[in-house]
Amino acid sequence: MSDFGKTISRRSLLKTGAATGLVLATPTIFTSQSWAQSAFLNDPAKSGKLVLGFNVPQTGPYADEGADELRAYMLAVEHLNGEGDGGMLNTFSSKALQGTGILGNKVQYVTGDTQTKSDAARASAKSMIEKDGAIMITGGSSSGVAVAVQALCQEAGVIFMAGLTHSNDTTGKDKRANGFRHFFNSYMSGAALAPVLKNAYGDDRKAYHLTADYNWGYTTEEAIKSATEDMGWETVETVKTPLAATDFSAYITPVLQSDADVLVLNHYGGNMVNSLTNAVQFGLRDRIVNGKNFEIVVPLYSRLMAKGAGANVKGIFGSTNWHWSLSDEGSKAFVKSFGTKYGFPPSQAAHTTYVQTLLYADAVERAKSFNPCAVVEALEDYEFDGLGNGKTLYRGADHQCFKDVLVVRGKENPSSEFDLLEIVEITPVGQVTYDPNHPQFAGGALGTCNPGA
Amino acid sequence: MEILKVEGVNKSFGGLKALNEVNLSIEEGNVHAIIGPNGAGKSTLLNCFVGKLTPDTGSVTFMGKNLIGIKPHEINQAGVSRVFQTPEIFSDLSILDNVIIPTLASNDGSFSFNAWNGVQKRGEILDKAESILEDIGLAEKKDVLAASLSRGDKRRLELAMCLVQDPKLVLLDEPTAGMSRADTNNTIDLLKRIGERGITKIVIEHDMHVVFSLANKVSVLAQGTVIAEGKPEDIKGDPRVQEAYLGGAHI
Amino acid sequence: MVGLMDAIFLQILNGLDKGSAYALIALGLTLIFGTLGVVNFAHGALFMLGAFCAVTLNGILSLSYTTIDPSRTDFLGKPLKVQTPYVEAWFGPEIGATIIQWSVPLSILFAIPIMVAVGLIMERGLIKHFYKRPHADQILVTFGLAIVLQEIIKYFFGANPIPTPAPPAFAGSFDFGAWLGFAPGSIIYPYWRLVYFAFAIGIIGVVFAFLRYTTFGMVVRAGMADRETVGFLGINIDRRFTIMFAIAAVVAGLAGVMYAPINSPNYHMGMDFLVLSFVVVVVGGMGSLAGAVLAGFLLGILESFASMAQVVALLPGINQIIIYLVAIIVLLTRPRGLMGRKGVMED
Amino acid sequence: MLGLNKKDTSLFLIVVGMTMFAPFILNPFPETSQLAQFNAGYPDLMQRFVIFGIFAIGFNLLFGLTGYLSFGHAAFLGVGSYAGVWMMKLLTMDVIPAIFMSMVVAGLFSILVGYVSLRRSGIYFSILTLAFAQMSFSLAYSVLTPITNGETGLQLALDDPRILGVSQVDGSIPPASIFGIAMRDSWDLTLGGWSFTFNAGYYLCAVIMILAFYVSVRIFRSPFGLMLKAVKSNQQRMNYTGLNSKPYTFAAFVISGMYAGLAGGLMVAMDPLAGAERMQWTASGEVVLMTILGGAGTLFGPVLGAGFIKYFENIFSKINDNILYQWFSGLPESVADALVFVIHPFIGKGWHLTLGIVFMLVVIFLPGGIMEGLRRISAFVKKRFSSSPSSNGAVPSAKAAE
Repeated sequence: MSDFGKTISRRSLLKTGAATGLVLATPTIFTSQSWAQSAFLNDPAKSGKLVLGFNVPQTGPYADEGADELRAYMLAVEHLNGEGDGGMLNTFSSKALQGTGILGNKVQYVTGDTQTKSDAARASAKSMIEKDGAIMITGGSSSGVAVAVQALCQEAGVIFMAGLTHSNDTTGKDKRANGFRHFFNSYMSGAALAPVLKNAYGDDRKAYHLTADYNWGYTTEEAIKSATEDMGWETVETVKTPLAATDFSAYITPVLQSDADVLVLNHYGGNMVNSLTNAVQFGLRDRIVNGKNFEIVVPLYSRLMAKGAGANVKGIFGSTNWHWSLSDEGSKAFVKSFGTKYGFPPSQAAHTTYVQTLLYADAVERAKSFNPCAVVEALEDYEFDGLGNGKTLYRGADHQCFKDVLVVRGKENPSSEFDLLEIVEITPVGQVTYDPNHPQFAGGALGTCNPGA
Repeated sequence: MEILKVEGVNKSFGGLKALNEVNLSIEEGNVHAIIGPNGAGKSTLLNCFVGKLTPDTGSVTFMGKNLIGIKPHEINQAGVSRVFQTPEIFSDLSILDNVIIPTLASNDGSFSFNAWNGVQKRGEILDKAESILEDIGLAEKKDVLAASLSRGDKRRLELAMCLVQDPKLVLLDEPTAGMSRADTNNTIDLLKRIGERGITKIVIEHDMHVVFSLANKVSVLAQGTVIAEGKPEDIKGDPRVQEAYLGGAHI
Repeated sequence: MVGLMDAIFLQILNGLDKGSAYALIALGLTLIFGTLGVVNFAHGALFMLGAFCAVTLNGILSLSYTTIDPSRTDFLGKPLKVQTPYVEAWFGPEIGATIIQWSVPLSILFAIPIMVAVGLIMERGLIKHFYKRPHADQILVTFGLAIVLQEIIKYFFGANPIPTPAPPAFAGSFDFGAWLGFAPGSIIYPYWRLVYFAFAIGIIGVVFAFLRYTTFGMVVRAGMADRETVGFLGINIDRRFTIMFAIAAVVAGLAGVMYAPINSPNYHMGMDFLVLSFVVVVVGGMGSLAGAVLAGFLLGILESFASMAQVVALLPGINQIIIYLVAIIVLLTRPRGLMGRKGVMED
Repeated sequence: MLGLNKKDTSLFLIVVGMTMFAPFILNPFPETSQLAQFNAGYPDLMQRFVIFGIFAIGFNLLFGLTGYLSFGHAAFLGVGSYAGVWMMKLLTMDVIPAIFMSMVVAGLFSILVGYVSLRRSGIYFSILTLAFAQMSFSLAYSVLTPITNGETGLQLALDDPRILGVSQVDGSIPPASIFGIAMRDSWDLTLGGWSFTFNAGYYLCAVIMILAFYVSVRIFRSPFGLMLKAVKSNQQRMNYTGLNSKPYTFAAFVISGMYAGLAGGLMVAMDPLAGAERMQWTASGEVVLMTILGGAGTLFGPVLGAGFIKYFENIFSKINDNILYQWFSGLPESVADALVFVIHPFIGKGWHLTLGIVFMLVVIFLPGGIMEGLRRISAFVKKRFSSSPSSNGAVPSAKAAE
């Protein structure tokens, strides 16, 4: 705690200056939230309750992903409170968590709906912080929301553990000291995919990109383009498609007329389902261009979305953060407790949110404090294992996790409705690590942690 | 003195010639009736006076001012008010508001941004509006919604809305259409009383009883042309008028 | 490498296809508006319900019994439960599989009674009470209904798209290039999309013929023009209008059924189409059936052209706004849309 | 008082009282009780109540008075928000320039949109405004990303210039403030089991809403307001009465656009991020729903409608099964399970469903919205408890509609 004393007292002084006049004029029953003795916002020791805020899309197109995230959160809360089979607590390299809550406090939670809109997500997060006294916010299923809520948590002074967010910006130009991302990112997708694509399709390919016209699309296109160009591919054309597009035929047909022999779909969610379905409908996969089979690549795969595209995903390469068929002990333990509780295997969104919750709890235990600044320090440059992606580093410079990345392919003969993707390669962490000042992540600064008081 | 002059007005709809070389001259202070069978072009002619329609050729001048191509609200500001065949009032406003609006229009012009001080602060406007309601006998109902009035009362209200503007010329489109005999007589009385104010009126009418009780000049329109003009008693006996009403018209 | 003409030809095909969906939804909207004078914000939901009729029939046909295969294991390491559809057990695996694969065309038969029922219940139960209410109230209540319908679908089917493929016979594409004597493979178009276009034309033709050549249709058209007069003739126009509502619901529903293989249905697909369809109806001219169809195809084609890389390079973002831009231009130059009548919905 | 008649004065005083004591009114349940879930007295939601109240008041000046149904009003709110954030990025974290700029920019944008859209009326007007708003949204989300930061929304950064302020304080972005009082500063009052929060930002918004409400009452009662009602009632008669309806509707459109801009400016003053979604047609639809739900054309109805929808969005969406089980913890398990099973579809992720049902019920049974409901209740109470039988029930009074 003493490490943070300086910041805190400095802050308190600033606040006091602004608030004194008013406080003096008010009866003594008023206590100023902003400068009470408590050194940080929503201290469980003060309020007597430990509340985590699970902020996921419950309405809108990503509602199913949000629902899976919520399931994972509830499982994590069970495990932290010592209920159930303990899941990944048993395989986690850190043994700080004992199934007795966090620092002896029973974990409680509140849930909210981000609607996959920045505004709604921030409103929901604010109500968790202001009304329910949440000490940590986590969740989300899109980068726009993650960046917006991360900035809010920084301003408010709580920790944000990002859910599914893949844009480089989350830990690039929009990084924040109070925010952490376990999920992988566009750059890593590119770095992991490129060698596999080279092996499978050769180094003399012409790629045509269709890119969702918003931030995540831009960073993914940039990442894939630069990774594939580095290994010798040529980028024939990059075309932006409107977010609201449902029918991609008008964007697919020009592909037929270019001399491209690979189509890269920088799309996610409903966009991905529709563009991939359309591309297959137009017979792209049956084409032979430049003497080679035409191929399609989907940089970011999600099993839930793959399901929506049905048989169209067969044989198509992509990358993913995690998959339930991984055979390490951590993954097996997680799949077992999730599958036993809910009857189907968890998605990658469920995995990352479960792990984030555990990582937060563990950091608090190790820091022996809920103070966000203490948590930040405990997480920065922390190395751990046993949570499903092998040895992992939470890099202090940008609060991004570095771990193995999976390259997957749509399975030809699925044995069940969950068995849609097969792991082609587990790309070792070394291959996807980049310098914090890499051009794709340039700009922005972490700033300093904010304990909110 | 001539207040309204219509010269050589033609108007066609598609192939149908609704007005054919209409010439008309309205003297100040007169009650001038325009009569004619159905489809003779009476309402079309009236619409050409108030800017609802633009004649294909010809001219309409009001007190020396051209009215063709002028917007309805400008024509009204020049001093022409109109009563419609089916009462056009502000049904979901109170009766008082219905008269305040035209009063304000003639006081403040076609647009004025008085968004701050309440109508209540405008004593002279309120007085004028209330006094006209007294005149037509609707003062007690002034806070009632206009939609709830009887058809006859609506028409009287519309008339009040025109008169409160102190117009120089009032156009009345079948002021007694669909009224009972008693209501018709009331309306005639009311119009006569207004007549005392010296406002020039053009009345379109079917009902000869009304025409002959009010008008001091009559023009007869048939198939888009003025076929006769003169004092009511002269018109009564004109064979061309008989012909138009009884035989010649395409019924 | 291939000429601009090919590209334009393809975009016209794309536009016709997209336009088919717009036209079918707009046609139903206009029928409802023209006959009942009701602004139906729940019309997109009817389209969505149609698509989910296909999903449901697919689900029913795929109803399965479970056997345990001890030789294989599921994700938890337990013996694998194998699902076998009943139809495959009853008719043999091959015929059974074929029946399931043909579920989308079969859904047409399944959807018609359902959409008729939905239409009748909606009109009798709700819409008829709103004939005399302001348009704003109609919008609000049908919007509320649309939300309720789509949330119910979401509750049962989830938020993710559900793949609903066309029969394998329609997989693959037609090679216009070879057919027209160009290079083979230069212009190809998926069979199912051609089917969709033909289907839309067929439905539009049937609706127009119905309105033009049957007594029922003539009365309805007369009612659209002047409801009171027809009422004076002693014809019970209300009942006919109820039937028209059901027909509009069926048109929207069938448009949805056939659309399911093109894009996997999801619960909010109705809302995605709703606003565009309204724009289509207004551009066509409120109350004009022919206008709605014309505007549907026109906007579909313009949207496709606007997505061409050459056009976007010239005017960045044009593909995002083309429909709205066209709507503004049309409304400013033709006050009542392309074929609208005077005095409809102007107050 | 203040140039208002007696009835308006008392309504105004009620509004002032409600907004000033909102922290108490909205937190009726003790912190520890199960019903605390329904408390809405936390700063963010209170701010939203009044901000969307302002938005709805402004929308009502256009729709409620003139009857012109704009389906693109959210665009003005969005444009105002962007302007506000840019002021905070470039100039200072003081909210006054941001709010001022929001109104100006939204006003200018509404002049442009209004000038074009008001050439048509009825549904054609609605579609024109919708088209403008959807174009703004689509472009802001994609090609205008350099100005709007697209999907993420425009937000502050540590390296913003802020020429009249500071870029950062100790590695943090300085908070939005007014005369040195930070918008997020709050003071708590604990009384027994109750806890009330007084937030600086809320009180700024509340004061501005009271002003906005006051201005709207003045407009309602002014000759200008009467002319706007005339536009809605009978535009033909209006024109033949010598009034040019165009500048009236245009002025109403711009005023209402500036109200939207004001709301947008306040939104970013409370929470400095402007997302493109606030310009989407659904956002425009939301303010339409608020106004109609509350009672279009009434003075205070739109504010109630705004509060109602925001309450649903923020309170109902946060109820989950876990909370339900806490409520029913006193009941036998099977009963609790059954209750949770029944309620489950309507809460949490089902809040849209509940909202949809409520819309339908209100429109079907209360055509005049919430205000109509209140009026019926008060009429019922009066009838029930007044000694003299009602004498004026039969005459529809024009004032009754307000």
